[in-house]
Amino acid sequence: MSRLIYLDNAATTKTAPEVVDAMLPYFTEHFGNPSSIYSFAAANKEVIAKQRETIADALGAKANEIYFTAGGSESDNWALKATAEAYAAKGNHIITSKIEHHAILHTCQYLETRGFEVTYLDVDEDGVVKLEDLKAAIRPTTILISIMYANNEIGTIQPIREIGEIAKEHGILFHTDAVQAFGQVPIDVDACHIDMLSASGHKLNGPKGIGFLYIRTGVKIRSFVHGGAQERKRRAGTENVPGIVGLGTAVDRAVRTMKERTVKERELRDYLIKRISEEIPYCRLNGHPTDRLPNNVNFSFRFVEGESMLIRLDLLGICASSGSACTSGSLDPSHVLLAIGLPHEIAHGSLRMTLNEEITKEDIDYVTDNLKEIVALIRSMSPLYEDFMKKQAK
Amino acid sequence: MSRLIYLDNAATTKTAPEVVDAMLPYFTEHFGNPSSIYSFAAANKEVIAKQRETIADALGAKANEIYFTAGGSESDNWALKATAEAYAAKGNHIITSKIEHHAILHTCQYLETRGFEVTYLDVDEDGVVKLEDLKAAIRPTTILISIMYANNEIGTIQPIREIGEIAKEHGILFHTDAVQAFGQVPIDVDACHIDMLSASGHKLNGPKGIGFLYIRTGVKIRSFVHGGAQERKRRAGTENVPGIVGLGTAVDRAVRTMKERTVKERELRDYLIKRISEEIPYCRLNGHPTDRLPNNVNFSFRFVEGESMLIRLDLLGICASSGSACTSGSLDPSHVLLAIGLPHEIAHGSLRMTLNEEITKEDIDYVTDNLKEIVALIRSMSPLYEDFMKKQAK
Amino acid sequence: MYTEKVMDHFQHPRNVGEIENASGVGTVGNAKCGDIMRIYLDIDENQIIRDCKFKTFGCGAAIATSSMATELVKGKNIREAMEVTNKAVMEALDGLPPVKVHCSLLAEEAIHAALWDYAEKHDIKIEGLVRPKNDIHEGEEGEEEDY
Amino acid sequence: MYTEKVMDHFQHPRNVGEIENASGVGTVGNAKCGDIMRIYLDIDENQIIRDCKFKTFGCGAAIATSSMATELVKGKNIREAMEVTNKAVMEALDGLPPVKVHCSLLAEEAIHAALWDYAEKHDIKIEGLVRPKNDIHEGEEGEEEDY
Ligand SMILES: Cc1ncc(COP(=O)(O)O)c(C=O)c1O
Ligand SMILES: Cc1ncc(COP(=O)(O)O)c(C=O)c1O
Repeated sequence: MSRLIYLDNAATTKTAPEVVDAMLPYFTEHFGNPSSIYSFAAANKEVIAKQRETIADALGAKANEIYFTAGGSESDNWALKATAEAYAAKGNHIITSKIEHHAILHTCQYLETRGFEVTYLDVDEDGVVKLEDLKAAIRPTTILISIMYANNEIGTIQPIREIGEIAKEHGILFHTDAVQAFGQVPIDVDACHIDMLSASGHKLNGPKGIGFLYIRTGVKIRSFVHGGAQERKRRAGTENVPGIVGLGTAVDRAVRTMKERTVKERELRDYLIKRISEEIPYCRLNGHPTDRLPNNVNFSFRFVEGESMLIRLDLLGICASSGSACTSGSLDPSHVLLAIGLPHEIAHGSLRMTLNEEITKEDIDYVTDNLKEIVALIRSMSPLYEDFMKKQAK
Repeated sequence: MSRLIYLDNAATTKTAPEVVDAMLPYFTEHFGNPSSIYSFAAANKEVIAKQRETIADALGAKANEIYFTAGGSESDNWALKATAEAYAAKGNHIITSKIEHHAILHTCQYLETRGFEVTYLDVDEDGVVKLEDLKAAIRPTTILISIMYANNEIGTIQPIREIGEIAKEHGILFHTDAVQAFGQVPIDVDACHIDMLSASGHKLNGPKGIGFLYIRTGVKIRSFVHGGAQERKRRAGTENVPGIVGLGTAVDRAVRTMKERTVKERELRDYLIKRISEEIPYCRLNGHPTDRLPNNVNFSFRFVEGESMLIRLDLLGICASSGSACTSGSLDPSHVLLAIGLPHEIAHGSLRMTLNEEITKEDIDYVTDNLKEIVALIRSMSPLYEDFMKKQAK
Repeated sequence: MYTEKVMDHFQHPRNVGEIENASGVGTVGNAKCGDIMRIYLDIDENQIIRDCKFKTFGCGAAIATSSMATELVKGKNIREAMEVTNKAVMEALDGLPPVKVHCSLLAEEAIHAALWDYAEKHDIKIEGLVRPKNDIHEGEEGEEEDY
Repeated sequence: MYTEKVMDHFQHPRNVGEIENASGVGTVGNAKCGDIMRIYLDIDENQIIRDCKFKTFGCGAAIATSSMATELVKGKNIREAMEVTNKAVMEALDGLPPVKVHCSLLAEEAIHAALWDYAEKHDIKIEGLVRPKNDIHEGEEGEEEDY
């Protein structure tokens, strides 16, 4: 395979070469443990503090509100489990949505086995949480609202500011999983009344295995990983210095390039959406038409099963996904596509393509041209399509 | 500072250049998400499987018994919390020792707030758990014994096989924190009846932010991080591919070089111990004289406070520690030194030097020569020493 | 994740299509689960399967097992065709990933369903053959599965 | 973690030593906590501190604050010496890390203890001076702190 068109940037991204360069000295040269007293390690403590500031700046937060973790999943688990524990005396009710990432949903299900009650809000057909439903779900025992900033499959961006305001009005903590949104859209934790926010390095051209949880000053939250005194005693474990440096560098880069990058991505995204909508029959754009991540395209094609499509694209050097990468291997269709009202068999025929700054119009044309043929070919083999065409013919 | 003698390898190690080389392609080249379906990511799935085998081989375990984590602290938290949860119906009693790392101790204290009972075993003056005490502590409700393989401060190696046999006889799960031992001494999980074992990459010339938990087949254990289906649904989060490759490479290297490396380290360790014992008065070797990690030297110097010693050594380019790095910044003397019976003010005057394969006899001589002077200088300023000498003079 | 044989049959599926006025047609599977297979059989008066075609909505393994199953039954008599089990299909494909084994079962079922249809139409009994489960078509609704 | 001034006083501590037949000696701190300071004062008949020496068991900050405190009181009269607060010592050292602030308090206490000793011996009263807490020496036992 000569050509590679990587359209799965929501699954993970290439670590930017400048990020790797920034990390490298911290493996073999400045390898000291930042908690150590000698001057050899002092620079490591400083460099961590610097990354914390970079990240805080990107969110309108304070440096001491940023806690490094091993990634989005740990951040989500921490936010939910430790809040549940810390606020158990206040109540046992949590509100989330049906389209959250499994790191949220499975954690909520776990909490349900521990005596917590969870409301999973429906979303509308574009994948947007309904604010009236949210308000109606609030109880005196509600301690936490956790709604993702933007969805990883369909790219829909939630009305985060409005949700934050509702949470604030009711004195309820608000956590948002911003793993997909951070680095792609500007985020201001104060303006949106966000109390906690999860993010992951590898989704924004940073390294894998590193992420952070923003925790607003004043939020009582317990530790999730107990042990040493790192991260102001809230998250134990020798600091992943290269990872933290990589994350900070990636955040800096993402903020710096955001405007230019997303303008370009949005343009190509809309071009891809337009071409598919116009040229491939019986398809449906999933997710909100405009309030969506700048790089996200998600279509369902009737009478088409996702995996066949992915493999045929792969044979042409095109990397895309169907449902989320984390659940591939599973036979269930995506819970997100079901939540926006797609029937199962249409949910099975979904294709997510998530762009990056290296994608060109030429790539998009190559993808669309081939996709047209693939969809047609798969349909020609589909008994569902056969039945449908016969019905149409009558 | 021209010369750097790094004697804090128990705090963290230099990532071996060959480890970094092995990791590099997985940042910018093979950056795919291993859960993805396309061939571009298939190699990543395979490379992870390969590392899992390397690590399993090093322990006499099976590949599917190795679960990657973000490091030793997460492994320890996972082992204890998830076992406690899974076996709560059987009992609520856990046995550990007073000299465990904080990742175990603080997790146990957390579990105590959740209704579990924990016995913290005393150790003898060499830091060895007393098997009779262990047997006596077992109750019908005991679900877990967690004893570290080797101590991070004083280097004492526990009678792990005997402990494993006691656990097995009583049908109790046995977890060992092998963060310090793994890569330094040969470990066989079957011979020692180990059911769970924690390890961390950065302690054996691997990268920071990666570790693993060995979980014997058949052990019911819950997830600690809930979410995606990674690690056979037991530990969610996009796999840290470069980290895992780094860890596997480091383990391979550690196993390959173990014999030669530790023979050399043991020799220098004993030379260092001999010189200090003979040339510096009023000192005490902490930890077991022979059953200790090949690279660990730990001394207490009466009338001397640790930090002053460390700073003066630092000024000479010598990196060492006093107590463990994780707790430096704290004013309390090491709980390990107190547990082996040292009075507080002597515990304050402890110095840990942990060698690596790059240390030479010349380095050891340089360190000892300087240490002699430093201890003498500090004592000349110490009111405790003044009082002591006056008493002696009488 | 797939063997070369599976990839070959996926990329170049044999016997795709319909047979008009087929002797027997069977459709099995469940759009909800993401796999539907339809097998057409053209069976001559000696109960030999003269031709066999398929249409499949499903993943790579579903397509490959359909293709291989049609290859395996073509030219066989109906008794021999009954012996084309899911195991036989899997073996012929050099194996399938564990999560895809159900696709080979579906292929076996699809052949059985087509044979059943043939048997019903011709009012004969084929030993060992049982009534196939109801086919499920597009548009049918079901509850969401647990995850 | 330490300022240049702290490092300077740590590396080159001023006034280390003892004063024989000192006018006042004060020892404060607690070996359990890892810091003990002893201050010797030589005070002339005009209540001027002619000389001042210290011995300290403790961390870098403990040594540096002792050294700076002796520098600050030397040459002052006892009333002025009372104004050498922990804040004054910290400022003179360009600051201390938060976990080390207690060392500067200890230095202040040590001076006060030595002044108290002087006042007791000479049966005078120094305004604002209170009895120092008991000194604690090596060998004393205490409970383990919570961590
Ligand atoms: C014995 C022991 N257990 C656990 C840990 C924690 O490992 P990590 O810092 O990699 O989380 C350490 C090191 O800090 C250790 O020495
Ligand atoms: C919305 C969302 N939340 C959480 C995660 C989990 O992040 P990680 O895989 O880095 O743990 C992901 C990505 O997998 C995601 O897209």
